[in-house]
Parts: sequence; structure tokens; C-alpha cells
Amino acid sequence: MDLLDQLWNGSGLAQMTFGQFAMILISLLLLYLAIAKKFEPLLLVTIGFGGLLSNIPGAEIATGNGLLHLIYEVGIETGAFPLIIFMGVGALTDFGPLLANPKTLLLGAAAQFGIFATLLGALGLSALGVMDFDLKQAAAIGIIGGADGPTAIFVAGKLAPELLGAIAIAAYSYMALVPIIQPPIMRALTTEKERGIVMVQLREVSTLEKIVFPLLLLLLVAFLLPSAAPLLGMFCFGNLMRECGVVERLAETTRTSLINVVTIFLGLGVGSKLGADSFLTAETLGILALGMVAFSIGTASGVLMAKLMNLFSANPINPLIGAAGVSAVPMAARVVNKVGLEANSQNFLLMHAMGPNVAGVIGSAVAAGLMIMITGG
Amino acid sequence: MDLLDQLWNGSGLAQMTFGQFAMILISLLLLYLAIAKKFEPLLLVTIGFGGLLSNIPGAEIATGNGLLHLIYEVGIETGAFPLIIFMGVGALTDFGPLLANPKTLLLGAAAQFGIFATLLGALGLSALGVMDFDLKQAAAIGIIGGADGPTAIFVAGKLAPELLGAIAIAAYSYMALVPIIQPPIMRALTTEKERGIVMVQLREVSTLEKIVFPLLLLLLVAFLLPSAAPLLGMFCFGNLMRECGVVERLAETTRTSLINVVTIFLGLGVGSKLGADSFLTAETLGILALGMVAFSIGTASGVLMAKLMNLFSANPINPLIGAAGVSAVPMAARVVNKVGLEANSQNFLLMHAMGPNVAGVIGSAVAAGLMIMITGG
Amino acid sequence: MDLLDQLWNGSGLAQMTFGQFAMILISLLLLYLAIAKKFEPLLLVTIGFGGLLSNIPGAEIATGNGLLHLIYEVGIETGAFPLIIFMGVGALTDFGPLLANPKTLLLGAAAQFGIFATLLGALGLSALGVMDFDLKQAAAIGIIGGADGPTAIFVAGKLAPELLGAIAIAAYSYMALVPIIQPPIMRALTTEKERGIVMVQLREVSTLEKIVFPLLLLLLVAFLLPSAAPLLGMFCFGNLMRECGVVERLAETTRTSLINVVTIFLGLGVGSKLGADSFLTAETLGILALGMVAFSIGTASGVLMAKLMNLFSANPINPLIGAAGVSAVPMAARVVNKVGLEANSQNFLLMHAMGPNVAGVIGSAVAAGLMIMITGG
Amino acid sequence: MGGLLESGFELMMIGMGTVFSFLALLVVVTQSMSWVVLKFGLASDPHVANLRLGAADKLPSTSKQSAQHVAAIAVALDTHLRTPPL
Amino acid sequence: MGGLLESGFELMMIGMGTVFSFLALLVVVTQSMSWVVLKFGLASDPHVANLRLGAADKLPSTSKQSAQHVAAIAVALDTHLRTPPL
Amino acid sequence: MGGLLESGFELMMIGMGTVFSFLALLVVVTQSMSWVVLKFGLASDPHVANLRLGAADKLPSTSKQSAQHVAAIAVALDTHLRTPPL
Ligand code: NA
Ligand code: NA
Ligand code: NA
Repeated sequence: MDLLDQLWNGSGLAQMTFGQFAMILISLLLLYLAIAKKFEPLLLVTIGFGGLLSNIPGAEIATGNGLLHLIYEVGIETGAFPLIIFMGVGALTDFGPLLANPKTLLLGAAAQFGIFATLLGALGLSALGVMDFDLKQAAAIGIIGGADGPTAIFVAGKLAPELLGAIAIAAYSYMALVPIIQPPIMRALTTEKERGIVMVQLREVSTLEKIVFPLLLLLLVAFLLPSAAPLLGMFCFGNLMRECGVVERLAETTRTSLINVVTIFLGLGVGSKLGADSFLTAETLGILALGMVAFSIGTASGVLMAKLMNLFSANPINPLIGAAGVSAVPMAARVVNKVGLEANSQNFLLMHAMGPNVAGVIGSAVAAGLMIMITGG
Repeated sequence: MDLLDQLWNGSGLAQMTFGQFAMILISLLLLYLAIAKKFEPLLLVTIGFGGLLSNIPGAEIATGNGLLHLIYEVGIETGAFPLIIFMGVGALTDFGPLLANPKTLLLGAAAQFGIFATLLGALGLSALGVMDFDLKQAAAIGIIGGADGPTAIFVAGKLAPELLGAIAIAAYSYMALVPIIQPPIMRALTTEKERGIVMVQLREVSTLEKIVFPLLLLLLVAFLLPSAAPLLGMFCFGNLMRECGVVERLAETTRTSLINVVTIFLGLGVGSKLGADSFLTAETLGILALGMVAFSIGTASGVLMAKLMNLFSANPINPLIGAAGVSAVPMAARVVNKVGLEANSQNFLLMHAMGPNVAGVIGSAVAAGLMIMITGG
Repeated sequence: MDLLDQLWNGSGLAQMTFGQFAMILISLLLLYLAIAKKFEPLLLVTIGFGGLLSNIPGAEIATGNGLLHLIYEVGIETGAFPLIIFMGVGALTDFGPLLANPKTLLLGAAAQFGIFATLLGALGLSALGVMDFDLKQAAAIGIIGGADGPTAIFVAGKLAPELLGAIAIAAYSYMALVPIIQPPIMRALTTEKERGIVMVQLREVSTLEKIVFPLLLLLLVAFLLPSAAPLLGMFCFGNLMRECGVVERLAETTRTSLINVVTIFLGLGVGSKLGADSFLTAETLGILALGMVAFSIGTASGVLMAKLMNLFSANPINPLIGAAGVSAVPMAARVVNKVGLEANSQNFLLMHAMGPNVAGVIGSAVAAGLMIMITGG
Repeated sequence: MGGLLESGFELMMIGMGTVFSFLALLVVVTQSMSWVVLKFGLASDPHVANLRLGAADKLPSTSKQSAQHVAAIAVALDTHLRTPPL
Repeated sequence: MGGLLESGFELMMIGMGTVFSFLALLVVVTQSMSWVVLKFGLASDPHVANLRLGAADKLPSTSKQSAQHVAAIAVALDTHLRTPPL
Repeated sequence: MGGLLESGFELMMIGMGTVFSFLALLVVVTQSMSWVVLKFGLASDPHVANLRLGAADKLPSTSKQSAQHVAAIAVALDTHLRTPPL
């Protein structure tokens, strides 16, 4: 019968490619890691499910007028969703620890070395003929080392949308793996005694300082590096709403309903880039490998910078907090706290690590702005 | 004076057609039923008010660049709003009762007979020359029998947008009338003794089962009926967010702010299809009549299926719960509970009816996917 | 080195114009007034920050595919955001005091004289050759006198988008200055004895009256002035959701998450019109001056109308409440309360002022509809 | 120039006339509505309250059912009622 | 006309067949899944609870740290945990 | 190939230079800001608190008004204040 034929031809069994089947397994793996292992669940549940939907043959959810493709066009291609998330993160971020000890900004700077080393690595692989990344693609891959999801997605959307799926997966996977990737590096580069350093308690920071800081940061961006203004502008806007005390209802919605809704759609939109055709390539393997390198170099750079600063600092700095400079907020700061407690069970580094942690967000946004300006995003 | 003329010519009194006047009365009636009689108020308040706005002459709210028309284009023509609502419903749905007694899925299958009988009825009326529905239109009308608003709107938007207003009104009106339509049919097809059957208590369902179920359902859809993937995919996504336990903040927003906002705009967008020109036609009467038939047949099929299953089942099934298979969540399950209590005042069927109730959602989404695939949506 | 050149050329220092620098200072001033002085913070924080972002040279946030420009196109050019805000305001408005004393609607009518006098003033300045406003622009400027932000933005978006930034800034600035602008006018036009008039307590208003009122208002609009239907329709819809009692979850979301999200984006979108090129013009000064005139005349008209009504009214009306007729909800009502307490420390006028206060919202929406219809928006 | 001022003046007259007429009519209509509501006792609190009784309140209540049963059903219903209709 | 009715009838047959087959298969698959979960004790409450243990729960707990310290860290963590990961 | 690597190396130099310069400048600017705030006592808690006083707090308070009145006005204001400005 005609209709039965049509039914069979329309079924997944008749249409599914091996690539789609593999991607369904990979998506299920992401969901497993997110749910059973708590790997960045807010993003990996949504991205993973988006990946599932995108690989259902014939459903056309991630192409044409399919919902996920529309979400991608509206929210990611325009850059709107990562920027709104950044606003929400701003409304969630407390700059207090950073303001109490501004020098930790330098740790956030050092950790960005992971970004540029990875960029160079990607170009090196291309020079060797192993991969074939151009400058824009290499820059987008490097930003994985920034350990900020929205920054990575924003940059990839501008510079290398064809790699967006792989870059997002790499970024969130390694952010989830921070508790596994970072500790060995941190231990290798420090002595037990250094890890046991107790830092002086942070001072109280006034409300006025917290209100002025996001404006100062934005003005500096405006005068020196305007290409970082979309990312850092929305971040500062969210933070100003949080701190200024007169728009609490807006700040509250920004850090709850709004960021939640956009996270759902961002995840689905990124998931729409997990189609077998574009994801199952050698480039993806290269990106995953390079991303791991980026995280490791960033961690090492942060720790080494802290040791360097310690040579000149009146108040001792525990070099572990340098590792938080990669960002991966708040996981990296928690890892610092944990490793610190191993060396000295009375040494709570969490608050001290929060400074470099948010500094890393600023640092990678600065690097992102620069990349976009120079490679012409 | 010129301006006075312009004022008069621009007034509603000068421009209103009889059709618009009639539609304003119908919209007010919908609002009355929603507010005073509690007929599906979440939808009938918003649709009714959208209908009011759409029939204000010269205001052009539901055409061109008018807000309601933009809402329609952005959210309904694309299918986005019904799909997001489905995600929200997923985040609200507890599959526990269904998992405790999976056989009740068959009741949700049987009740979909209302859909196909109505499709045949619509084509029959056309064959007789009473109406003039083509296959796509007949399929869209049939889905009213699925007793799921978002499914009906999604299918109508794909297959017969010109009938969307009438189909949505019919679907929600009959869902509201479930307490009136279903009981006589349920009583006619069962004996007092059957209605008094007490079912064995449902077992506890583990969290893991609840997490795996939406994934299983989606995989089955992917392999067998991809055309149902948009609807069931979003439904399963919402449910997974609900059950997986690691993205509670996303699930919470999905089932509150997000579903509420989209419900408001979905209602207004559907209301934009209540313009007199498109609504006041013979087709609308036909659709209303066919919708009633669909509900009745679906109810009867569910009850009869339950009686049939009882012949083979170890544990007795109260045939009333078959009526919940049409979906109309949660009203139909409540009606089952009420009719059951009439026969046996100690017989609480609510939980038992929730299985077929959500099975009906799955069943009509499957039917919808099939219709869209075969009639080429 | 090439890259260093590129870095310098891309910097704000190299690119910033004097106008942009001036606008950054103005934006910071708006933020200062909003945060330190509580001038309409919900709008001035968001608009001010939008202004900052829009004047960062080379960032292109407010042009082309920049986020703020996209927000402007999607939400303000279409009129969607002001209308959604109006829906939210409807969901926040209690018509009880107005229903208890409907005659205060006339105070809301009288205060709209500020709108039309300002329109005439704008045309007068053009006739004198001081400014160069056409009829549409003059109408848009006049609406500042309506003291309703969303109405002013909606009308400006339709009639004079090139003036939107200046009009919005003027509207919100003067709404913020209501406690400074209004009291002298109120005192000048009333005697101490008049200001001390104690009004009879308002009666309780039934739920049914509150449900029917928004529908009555909408029907009157539909029959008499359809061009006011978008604004008043959404306002009535929000209010019906609030009062009808059956869609509380929708009303709650409308007056919290939804209005908050849209307020943020409305503010940023308006801020995108604060680019130096379009804002730093003589027209802006003219608009600011005319806006002040509009507020003053509106206040005076309301007070005088109240005195006039007092000649015919059985129950005495405190003429101060006429000043609340400009709307500027809820600030103007609070100012009335404050000035009233100065004259009679036992005289709480707040509830009495809320009637004309919301009447002013209706009045200016009616005026807005008329303007749009006649000047062909 | 004069023409512009003139049409501005005309617009002012028509405008204020319209605003006043509209709101004056609204006064009358509102007062009439309230009169009807109060006259026919439609606003009596019990009635209004009734108007707000939802389906949930019409659930069966038989004298024999144990408190336990009632509690069980209440929990079930509560969970269930959170689901907005599809 | 007849053709339309005929294809409608065919669609009904195929449609009900598909719906029934699909849901019947779902019954089997679901029952199998539950059987596996229950058989292998995957649903034991401790296990399920374990499954839900977040990173926060794995934080170090040394016997020497004072209650004060624990409280301080708890407050800091709580504030911090509100930040969703970037 | 070599050209690509070279421009990558250049980008790395410029990039790390920019990131470090920018954040180092931010350190200086932030420390200066904090110094000014603390030096001129702008951060004193009363002041900061003042900064946050809203219009509502400036409402009249006369010694004669009865507690009842105050309560009534508080309720009214509270209801009213929920309305964000138009
Ligand atoms: Na970073
Ligand atoms: Na159904
Ligand atoms: Na007004």
C-alpha cells in the first residue's frame, strides 16, 4: 500500500545515517554526564537534548523552519543569547572579593595565556598539515581556554559558526572537567608549603565601590578596546543593576527567569549545531584536543603568575588561587578551596579565589574583543 | 469641519460591520464562559480578548504590522508557541501513574479513534457537498478530537491556518465542556458494577524510571515516527528537565514564567484569527459540530477499549478511566474520578486516570505527526 | 607594527568624537540621577546605560546588527514593547478608587490640555522659525505632557522615531521631577483652605464592577476611537487578567517577570537612540523646554478643573487631586498626598488622587490615539 | 506657517473635545454599570465569591469517606491541579 | 469525491494502526525498562539519592574544623553556588 | 603556512600584551577609585544607606497622626508602591 510505503520511508529506521546514530549516542552520553555526573548540567542537559533532536532524520528540527534552527538564527547568529546570559551573569556576580584585592586581576590576565597558546597551537597544526584552521577559526578555538561558555559561543558565532557546536561542547566539557584537569597541574607547580599559605582576610567593600566599579570597567573598555564592549557592556549592565539598589526587581528577574529562559534556548540552539554532518569531522577531534591544552596552559599560567606576584607582594598570595583565573566560575574557585584544604585543613581559599575567578571572566572578554577586532569578526 | 469628518469616519460606529459586531458578542461570550463558568480560563480569556481586539474596525491590530498579527507570525505560524507550551506541559507532567501501569497507554491509543473518525466525517460531509474540506483541512479538524490545545494549534498552523481560529475555539470549548460531554457517554457504556470497580493501588515509581522514560519515548519517536518529533521532543525535553533533578531552576522557570508568557501570547495570537471575515463562515459551524463528534467518539473508544482490556487483564480495570484517554488534561481525569465516586463512594480513580490521561497526550501527538507526514504539512 | 596600529585605530581614544564624549557624560548624569536621586530608576538606569553603550565608538552596538539596534527594531519600531508594558501596567492598576468616584475621570481629561497646548507651542516655535517641527513631530512632543512613558514612546515610534530618544528622556526626566515641578503650581492655584479640604471616604467597589470596567472601556474605545485600541486594549487586557480571578498565574507573571524583562529591553532600546548624532541637536533642547511647559500646563489644568467641578459637586473635591490627572503614576498621587498633608496633617489624599491618576493614563492614551489617527501615524 | 499653526489649533480643539467627551461618556457609562451591579445585588459578596468557585470546589464530598482518604485525594489533586490544561 | 473518502479511510486505518502499534511498543519498552531498573536494583533509594548528589556535597569535611569555620564556609558557598556556571 | 604561524605569534604577543595592560590599568584605576571612596568617607555606612533612601522614606511624618492613620497609609502606599512608574 502507498501509505505504508510512505510510513516506512518516513521512519527513522529507513532514513537514519550512521553519523546520526553516532551523534544520538554522543548526545545521550552528554546527558548521562550532565545528569549522573553533574557535568555543567544547565548547559549539557539542554545542549545534549538539542543534539538528540537535531539528529532525528527527517524531522528537520535543526534546519529550515525547524524550531531549533529558528532559535539559532534569532538568538545565536545575532549574538543576542550569549550577551543576555552575560547580563545575567553580571547580575549574579559579586565583585566584592575582587575589589578587596584588585591585584588578583593580574591572575585573571595571566590565565588567558591559555587562549593565545591554543590559537598558536591550532595554527601550528594547520602549518603541519594535520588540521586546516584559518586565523578566525584558530581564534575561536583559542577562546575555549577562556573557560567562559557565553564568551566562547559569542566569538564562535562571529568568527567560525561552522565550528560552534564543537567549540561549545569542548568549552562546557572541560569546564565540567575542571575538578579533574586542574588539581594535578596545581599540585605539580606548587610545594605543599605554598599550598598551605593562609591569606589575610579580605576587607569589607562599600556599596559605592561596587556601584562605581562596573561603570569604571565599561569606561575603560570604551576608551581602550571598544570591540569588547558588547560582552563587557552587558556584563557591567547586569552588575550595575545588581549593585545600584534601585532596580532590584529588574536585577532579580535578570538573574532568575530571564537567564533561565535564555539558557534553555541557548542550549537548544547550540545543540542544533550537533548535526552529524558538521560535528563528526576531524576538526572536532582537533578542537577537543586543543581545548584540553588551552585549559591546562591557562591553569599553569595562573599558578605561575601567582608565584611570581608572591615575590613582590607584602601579603602572601597562595599560588593555588591563580588557577581560578581561567574563570570556569564557580567551579575553579571551589577546586582551589578543595586543594587548599588538603594542604591545610584550616585554610579556606574560596573567597580569595573568587577575585581571580571573576577577573578571568573580564580577561577572556578582553581577549575575545581583541580577537574579533583583529581577525575582523 | 474636516477633522470632525475624519474623526467620525475613523470611529467604530462608522466602520463596524455586522460581522465584527457579532464577533465582539461571541468574544464577550467566550470571556463570560471563561470567567463566570471557568471554561478553560487560561486560554479562553486570552483568546476571547484577542478576538475582541481583532474585531475593532480600523484598529488593524490583527493585520499588517498590528501587534496580534506580529505575534501570530512569530509564534504560531512558525509553530514556536505551541511547541514551547508543550515543553512547559512536559515540565508539569508526572509520568509516575503511567509508569506504574504502562498498559494504560493503550487506552490513550484507543481514544485517538475520535481523531480519525472525525477526519472521515469531515471528508464525508465534503463528499456529500455539505462542506468543502480537503484532506489537510480534514486532518486538522480531526485533531480536535485529540483534546490537546497545543497539538491542535500546531497541526492547524501547518495544515490549515485558515481554519486555525475555529479549530482552536472548538478544541478549547469542548475541553471545557468535558464535564458535560463525557459523563452521559461513560454511563451509557458501562454498568453500575463496572463503574464501581476498585483498582489495585499503583506502585511507587523510582526516579531513574522517570528520568529514562522521556528519553525512551523520544528514541522510539526518532526511530519510528520522526514527524512527531517536534511535539513529542519538546514534551520529553520539558519532562526530562523536570525529572533529572540537576536543572531544577530551568524546569521551574519553564513551568511558571515561560509557560505563562507564552500562553498569553498564544491566546492573543489565536484570537487574531477570530476576525469576522474568516470566522463567520459555514465551515466554522461544521468544525464545531465535527469537534463535538470527535470528543464523543474518543470518549466512547477509550471506555470500550478499557472493557476489552478487562477481558484479558489479571488486575481489573475500571472502564471509566478509558475516558481519560482523550487527554483534556487534567479535566478528563477529574471527571473520571467524579463519575467513579457516584458508583462507589470509596473509589478514588484520579491517580489511575492520570495514566491514560497523559497517554492521550502522547497518542494525539503521534497521530498529529502522522497526519503532518502523510498529508505533507 | 601593523597590529599595534590596528589596535590604536580601533581604540576609543582614537575614534571618539566630542559628541560621543558629551553623550557619555550625559548618560552618566542620567545614571547618577537614577541611582543617587531615585529619578525613575527603572527607566533611567536602563536608558542611561543604553546611552553609554550607544556612544562607544566603533562598538556598533546601536547600529546595524548590534544588539541594541536589534532590540530597537524588534521591540520599539513595531510598538510591541510599549504595548506589553501597558499590559503589565494594566495588571498592576487598581481601578477601585476610580470606580468609587468616576467623576475624577474628568480631572484626567482636563490634565491632557498640557498635551495639546504643547503641540501648539511646538508648532508656534516652528512658525517663528526657532525650531522646525512638522505636525507629526509636534504631536509626538505634545504627548510628553501625557506623563506616561510607554504612551510617549509608542507615539514617538509611530510619528517621529527620529525624536524618540529626546522625547523619552524628556518624558521620564519630568516624571522624575514631578515632586519639584508640581508643588509650586499646586500651591499657586489653591488657597490653604482648599488644600485642606477633607474628602468623603471612598466606597468599597465590588469585584464584578472591577471585572466589567476594562471591558466597558475597551468597548467604548472600539465604538468611538479605534485608533486608541492598541494602547488601551492592552491596558484593559492586563487589567482584566488581574481582576477576573481565574488567570492569576498569567496576571502574576505579567506584572513581574514579563514587565521586568520588557522594561530592561525597552530601556536599552530607547537608549540606542541617544547616539550623539541624533541627540545632540537644537531640537532636543526645544523638546526639553516644551516638555517642561507640557507638564506645568497639565498640572495647572487638572487643578483648575477640580476647582471648577467643586462649584457643582455635592461632595467637596480637594483641588490638589486634579494635579494627579497628568498621570505620572504613582509619583503624582504621592505628591498630592504630601502637599495635602502640609495643609492638614490629618488629610490623606493618596487614595483620592489615585482615581485621577489612572484616569490620566486613559486620557493620554485617548489623546495618543487621536493624534495617531489624525496625523496619519 | 500660518497653516501649520491653524491646523495645530484645530487639532487642539478637536483633541480636547474628544478627550473630554470620551471620558465624560465613560463617567456616565461607568456610573450606570455600577448602578446596575449594585441595584440587582450582583456585587453581593457571596455572589462574587460564588463566581470565583472553581471546578475543584465542586468535588464530591461524601460523609463516609475517611479523613485519610480525603487527605490522600487532596494531595493527589493538589499535584494534579498544578498542571494547567493543555 | 469518492477518491477523497477513500484516502480518508485509508488514512484512518493506517493512522489507528500506527497509533496502536507505537503505543503498544511503548508499553513493552517501558515495562522492559522498569524491569531492568528494578531487577538490577538501580532504583534503590540510596542509589537514586546518590545519583543526585551534587559537587557541593563532595566538599571536604575534616574533623578538626570548628563549627564556626563550617558556618562561614557554608555562607560563602551558598552565596557562591547561586551563580550558575558561565 | 609560515605566514599564518607568524601572524598567530604576533597576535599572541599583542593579545597577551593587551590583556595584561588592560587589567593592570584596571588594577590602578580600581585602587584609585577605592582610595577616593574611602579617603573622602563616601563609603561610610550611613552615607551609603542614605544613598539608598527612596522617595517613600521621605514621606511626611507628623507627631499628631494616630497609629491607625499611619497603618492605613502604610497599607495604601504599599499597594500603590507595587506599581512601577509608567
Ligand atoms: Na576566562
Ligand atoms: Na489526546
Ligand atoms: Na496621562
